[in-house]
Amino acid sequence: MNVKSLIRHETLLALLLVVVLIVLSFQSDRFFTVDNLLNQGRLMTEIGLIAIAMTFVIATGGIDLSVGSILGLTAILTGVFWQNVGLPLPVAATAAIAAGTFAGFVNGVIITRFRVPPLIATLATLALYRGLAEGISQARSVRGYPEWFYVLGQQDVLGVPTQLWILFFAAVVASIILAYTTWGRTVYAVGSNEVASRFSGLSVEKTKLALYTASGFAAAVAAVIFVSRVSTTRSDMGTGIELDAITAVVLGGTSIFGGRGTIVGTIIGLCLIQALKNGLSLAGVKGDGTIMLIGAVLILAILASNLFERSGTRT
Amino acid sequence: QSVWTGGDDLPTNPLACDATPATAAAKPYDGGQPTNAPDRKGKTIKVVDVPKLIGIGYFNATSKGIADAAKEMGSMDAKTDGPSKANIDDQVTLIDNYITSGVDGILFAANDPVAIAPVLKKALAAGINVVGYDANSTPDARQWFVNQAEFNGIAKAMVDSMAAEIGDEGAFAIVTSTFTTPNQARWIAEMAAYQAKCHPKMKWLETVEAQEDNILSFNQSNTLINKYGDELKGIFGMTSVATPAAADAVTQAKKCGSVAVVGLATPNAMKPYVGAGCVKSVVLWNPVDLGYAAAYVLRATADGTLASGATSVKAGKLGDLSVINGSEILLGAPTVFNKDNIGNFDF
Amino acid sequence: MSNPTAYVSLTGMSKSFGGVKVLKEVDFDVRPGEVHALLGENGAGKSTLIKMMSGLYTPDAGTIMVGGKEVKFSSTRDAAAVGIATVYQELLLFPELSVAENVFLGNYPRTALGIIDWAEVRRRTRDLLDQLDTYDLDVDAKVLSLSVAQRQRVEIAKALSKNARILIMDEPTASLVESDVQRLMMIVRQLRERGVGIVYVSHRMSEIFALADRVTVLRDGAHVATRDIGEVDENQLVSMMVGRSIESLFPKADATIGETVLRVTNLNHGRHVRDISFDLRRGEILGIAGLVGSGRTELALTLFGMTPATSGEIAMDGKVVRIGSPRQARDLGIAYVPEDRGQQGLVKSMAIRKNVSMATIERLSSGIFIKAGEEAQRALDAVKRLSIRCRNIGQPVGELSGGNQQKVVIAKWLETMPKVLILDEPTRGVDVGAKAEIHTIMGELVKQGVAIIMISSELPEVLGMSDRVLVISGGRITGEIARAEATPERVGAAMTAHRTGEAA
Amino acid sequence: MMTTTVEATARSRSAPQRPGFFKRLFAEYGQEIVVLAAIVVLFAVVTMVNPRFISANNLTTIFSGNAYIAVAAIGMAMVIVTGNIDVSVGALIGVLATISGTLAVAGYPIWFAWLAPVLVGMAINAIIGILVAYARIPSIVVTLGALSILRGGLISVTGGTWITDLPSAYLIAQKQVLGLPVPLVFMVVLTALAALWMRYTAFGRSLYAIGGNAEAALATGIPIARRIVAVFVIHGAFAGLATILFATQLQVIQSTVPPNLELTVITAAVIGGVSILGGSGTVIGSTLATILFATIGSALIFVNVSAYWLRAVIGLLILATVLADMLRRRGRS
Ligand SMILES: Nc1ncnc2c1ncn2[C@@H]1O[C@H](COP(=O)(O)OP(=O)(O)OP(=O)(O)O)[C@@H](O)[C@H]1O
Ligand SMILES: Nc1ncnc2c1ncn2[C@@H]1O[C@H](COP(=O)(O)OP(=O)(O)OP(=O)(O)O)[C@@H](O)[C@H]1O
Ligand SMILES: [Mg+2]
Ligand SMILES: [Mg+2]
Repeated sequence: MNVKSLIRHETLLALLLVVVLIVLSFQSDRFFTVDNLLNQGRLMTEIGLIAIAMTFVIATGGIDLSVGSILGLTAILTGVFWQNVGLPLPVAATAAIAAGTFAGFVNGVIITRFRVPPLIATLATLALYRGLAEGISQARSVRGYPEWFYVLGQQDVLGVPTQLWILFFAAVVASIILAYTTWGRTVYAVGSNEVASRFSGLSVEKTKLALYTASGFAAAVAAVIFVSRVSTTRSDMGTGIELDAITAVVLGGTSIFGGRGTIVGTIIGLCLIQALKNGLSLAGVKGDGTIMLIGAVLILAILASNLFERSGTRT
Repeated sequence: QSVWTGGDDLPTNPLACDATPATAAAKPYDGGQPTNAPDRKGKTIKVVDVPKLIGIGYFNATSKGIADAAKEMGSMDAKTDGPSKANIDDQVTLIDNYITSGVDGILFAANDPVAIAPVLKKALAAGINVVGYDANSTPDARQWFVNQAEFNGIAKAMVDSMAAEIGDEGAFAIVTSTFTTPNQARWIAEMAAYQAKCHPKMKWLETVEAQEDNILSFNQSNTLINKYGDELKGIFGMTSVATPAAADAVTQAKKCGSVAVVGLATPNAMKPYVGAGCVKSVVLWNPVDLGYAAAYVLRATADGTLASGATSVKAGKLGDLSVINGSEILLGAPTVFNKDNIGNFDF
Repeated sequence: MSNPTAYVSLTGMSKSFGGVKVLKEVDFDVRPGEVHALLGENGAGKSTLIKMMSGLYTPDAGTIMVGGKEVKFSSTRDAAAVGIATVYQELLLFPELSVAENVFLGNYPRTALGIIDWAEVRRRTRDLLDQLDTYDLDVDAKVLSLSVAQRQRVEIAKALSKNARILIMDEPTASLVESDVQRLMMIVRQLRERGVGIVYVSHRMSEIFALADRVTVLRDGAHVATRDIGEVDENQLVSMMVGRSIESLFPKADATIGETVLRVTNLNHGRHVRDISFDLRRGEILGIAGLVGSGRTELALTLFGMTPATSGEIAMDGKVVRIGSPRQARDLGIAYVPEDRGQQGLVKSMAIRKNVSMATIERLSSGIFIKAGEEAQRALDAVKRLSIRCRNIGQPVGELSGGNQQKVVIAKWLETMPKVLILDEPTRGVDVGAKAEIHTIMGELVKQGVAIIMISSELPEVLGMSDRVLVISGGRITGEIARAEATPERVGAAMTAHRTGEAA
Repeated sequence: MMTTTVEATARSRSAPQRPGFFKRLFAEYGQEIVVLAAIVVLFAVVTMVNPRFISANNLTTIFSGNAYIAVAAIGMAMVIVTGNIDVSVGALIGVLATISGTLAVAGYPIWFAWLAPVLVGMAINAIIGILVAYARIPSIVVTLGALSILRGGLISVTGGTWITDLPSAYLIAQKQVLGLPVPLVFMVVLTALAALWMRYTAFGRSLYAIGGNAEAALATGIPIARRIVAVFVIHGAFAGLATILFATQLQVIQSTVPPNLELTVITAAVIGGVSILGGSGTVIGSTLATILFATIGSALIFVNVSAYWLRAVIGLLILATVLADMLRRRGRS
């Protein structure tokens, strides 16, 4: 029943995506073009990377609200390490990613060692990390990166935006991990029944620690891509991105209570949101109308799959 | 108080203490050029206006100006669409979508001068005419920028008004949106430089952040009043959100007359305070005019009548506007709203 | 078969879950002042029937008559309104709320102003608990800090608080030790005297014969028979329930007892594990008896690394080891089948296959990838070996009956090929048939040389299965009794033995 | 020695002594006491640095200027107690403020302009509650959706035009009763009423039951779905009351969604001790937490913390409160 209903939600969502794509391409002939679609991939990479890690986190029954702040902190550190400390840019970016990953690790420690519920812990670090970004940057932007750095965020590899390759690679690796490895199994088990998982000798704490660290890492990588895409660093980068990522994840069928969810679902959810944003804009709908529609789609999609699931178990 | 850098490390350039106008060194054109732009001369063009954010009075006014100009010209099909938060990412995404949808011209007010540059360059590469207003991008990412008033000019007007109200030895504090907001940051930097140069005995107490949140601005202003007591003589509001909130704080603290409020704001929001006499004057260019001018500049750019080397441009009822700094068009002097004229404006 | 003297009578009750019919046109009734026992294997549908009687489930078909009038319950409130109160099998309490509040939640005494009269709530709770001889339970304690037996007491107090005319008790004794069972039976008799009709579900035959006036047997969701207790004997009931007769409930196999695998010396953890020392040998079943709260589970948890020992020594195969986590315990060959199957033993929403492989998932992997084929094969083998009744190995464990769920937990731990298997209440809430099967499995395991520690609150089980009995009281060992000398009297005496040598 | 042992044994057979008043107080209101202590310490320390901190004006700013957050957090705390959450409350307040202000300017009776946000808040949240309770969509999903819809809707309807020329009778948050600012009175009275209601009515208690163990609540006969709709409706009413304070604090209303208000409100509720897993916590805690944040914000300005580092320090203090609470809980168990 469980597996079947999972497939059902994703199928439903994929169908919806197809319908949306068809409808939108009738609305504007510039929508369904390779260029436009690839370009959308470029725009959704940062949220995508974060949403992939968030899928794991939510599947364990947790949540990470601090990702936007980690993104901002990493972006600032990239700039500061490079310009103020004088490190070569690749080293600076790596060091910043390490710092962002560490921020995720700190979340994990607060959650696993001190047993603070994830929502509260990351609500607190959401404020803390953003504050650190602001304090470290002293509200200054860092600009003027060397041209080669923009390969990551603004250029193509084999005709496809560079960062889209990264997103694609991350999605494939993540879905394999979640579906076929002991680690993925542990994620679902912890999300379904943490106590029983502990009693079965699964390393619950280590897994969670690793997940929050990974979430920090994903946000940090997204930060560097973001900096490269927009050519500058600001301490307010990534504000509110956590809600966008969570929206994609829950739209993709991951249960907010843990225990179920897939990467495929998340990616479809992400594509659906991006297609709506882009397609509606091309069709002449303004931004405020678009966000209203996305809100409605989120509620209706989950409602529809709830109804399907319930009618399914009755027969 | 830490040194203000204005969010970037650009040098400040305070004006002379008296009314001597700045001698602008002539600069060659440094804007960008659209690639293979079709000949749009005289044709109706489709234009999108992407302000920093929608849903605030200020950008409603610029949007109105653009719409007015478009109607007047009859050959511009203009629409405003912007992010609901002053967020670089959403703004970039929106512009990107409009490039794809195939507009002829883009008007923008940048949330970040550098972050917006790649997507604007992309627009230029797609043959789209790009003109900025209110908040600039790097020059090569757009063709022209309509400058409402130079940073140092605003700084001078603000500091001089404050000095006139609280005297040359008064102490003041500033309420701004965030330290990273580019325009506000530069204004504050220029104000610091100008004050140090021309009113060295004024005392700069501190600067606080209040987002774009009017209740927070109100609370922050109150906290400043409470903290400094009688020492505080004036508050600068750096945004159209902060200034009315600061005025309200002063009103409710019954400090009208003993704490001056000087700031940038739209007249509608300030009417109650100016009317009650708690705020003497509000400095702001007319944002309707700003949008109006921007639309005319874009039209001229598309027609090819405004090109590299021009020294002025015709902007409908505003007359001739002059080119400064290579690729900027100066709107003119800021408007000062006071008890007598504030009723005449509606934005 | 509506009986004129019945207060509640159900006719033709049917219920399906997800297309599976779990109750088929069952008739049932309760009279005032009788104890009506409801019997059946795990999954026979007893709890389902009860939940319809108490308004928690809506029947698909069938009628409910109360006092001769047909009623429809749309919530438990409706059932409570006609005097039906229920103590559910899964104790349904609010962990964050106090005892008093749990008892009166939903029908608080109010003051004239209509607000809750907390003083009255506390006073009446105190009275109810005192009626249940539960003087030591603080009415202000949060339920989450209580033991299972204490929670049970709270549930009964809650039912009593409603002045029920019909009291339904779904396996109330499953987690009680003998002395508590006796106390509960006394309470049940008192209530019967007062004219309350009682529906009593239990898998323990002794209680049925001691209490019941009538019995109804269900099998596979169908009504088999309703008899007066005098008309039937134990063997008849068992064969009505399982459709066959069971030869022996305690098939104690002769296993050769080998060398020592586990040696525990002066083990301590907190207040509940004090100075514990014992040896465990291959092929041996070591029974552990004790009162509720005596610290048996705590001892198991300490051995299993859940609450690592603060002092003392554990040696496996002669080597001193440190066990700091269940993982380490598992790797050393210690397995633990916990007492709370639903919370600690199983991931109910997951398939049988995944539950069976849960403790051995690393071993079932090449690199990091799970070998799905091998996993399925092993699960199939386990299902066959332990005769777990299920549709297929992809079925979520939560859908199985209690006994079969228990077998899945055992299967999970057998996968680790443990040297020492700790079973904590292995047959709690398990029907006679499955109980015998689990005991048989234990017999086979010791034959293969596994050493078993069995914690049980059922004295007959302890005496029937153990080679040696260790009695614990107040966290200390108060008796070690060989099988030959283990009598109910000796074990019972040790269970209540005063802690020796304890200074104030 | 001997006698005390005997006495102790004897007592353990009879009813246990009720623990002392303070012990019970601490057991029941531990987190609230931690937060209150933090407020007191902050006040003491900052007043030593700058005595103006404790001036009547500054107290008004701290308590009164943030009262609307506390009022909104009361409803949020109730929602969280039932195990749900609402991330759309900021957007809702934005919408309600616009409605209220528009009515006031349009010349409707003042009482109607005050009542309208309460009613509309209840209506909107009734829909949310129905989707959560009857359609079984997790509350975070429904309210994420509602957040988008309300925010987008507000902008497309108002275009962000500010509301000015508010009649002065409407501006209730600027008035005083018995010499106390109205927002302060609102905050205290509503917190007290809500706290009593949560503790002394069957309805209030049932919210804890639902959050603590929904299955058991069902078995106890608590109509869970109806209660959840009701709690969202009540939360809507509190959002409406918060709106009154929010909209009448200044002479203009900004018709946009106040930035990050939902996070502020949720943080106040959870730091005040409402377990995010549902089932415990009080509205006294959420109000105290709001005051704590307001105190921190003001205090950092008074002690001249570098404005750049202000948010980092706030984050650190929030984290410290959270960790202190966790350590306290662990120390207890
Ligand atoms: N909510 C449910 N969803 C699906 N199946 C269920 C549900 N509740 C019970 N069942 C199934 O209905 C059957 C009867 O269950 P029930 O709990 O009534 O058995 P029981 O006689 O009480 O067993 P036990 O002695 O183990 O308590 C079982 O096969 C069980 O798996
Ligand atoms: N008075 C009490 N207050 C709080 N917790 C108690 C009290 N008495 C016992 N406990 C808790 O109960 C548990 C010990 O009882 P438990 O019933 O598990 O012991 P046991 O000997 O394993 O008995 P059984 O296996 O029959 O449950 C521990 O978790 C302990 O914390
Ligand atoms: Mg049952
Ligand atoms: Mg036990």
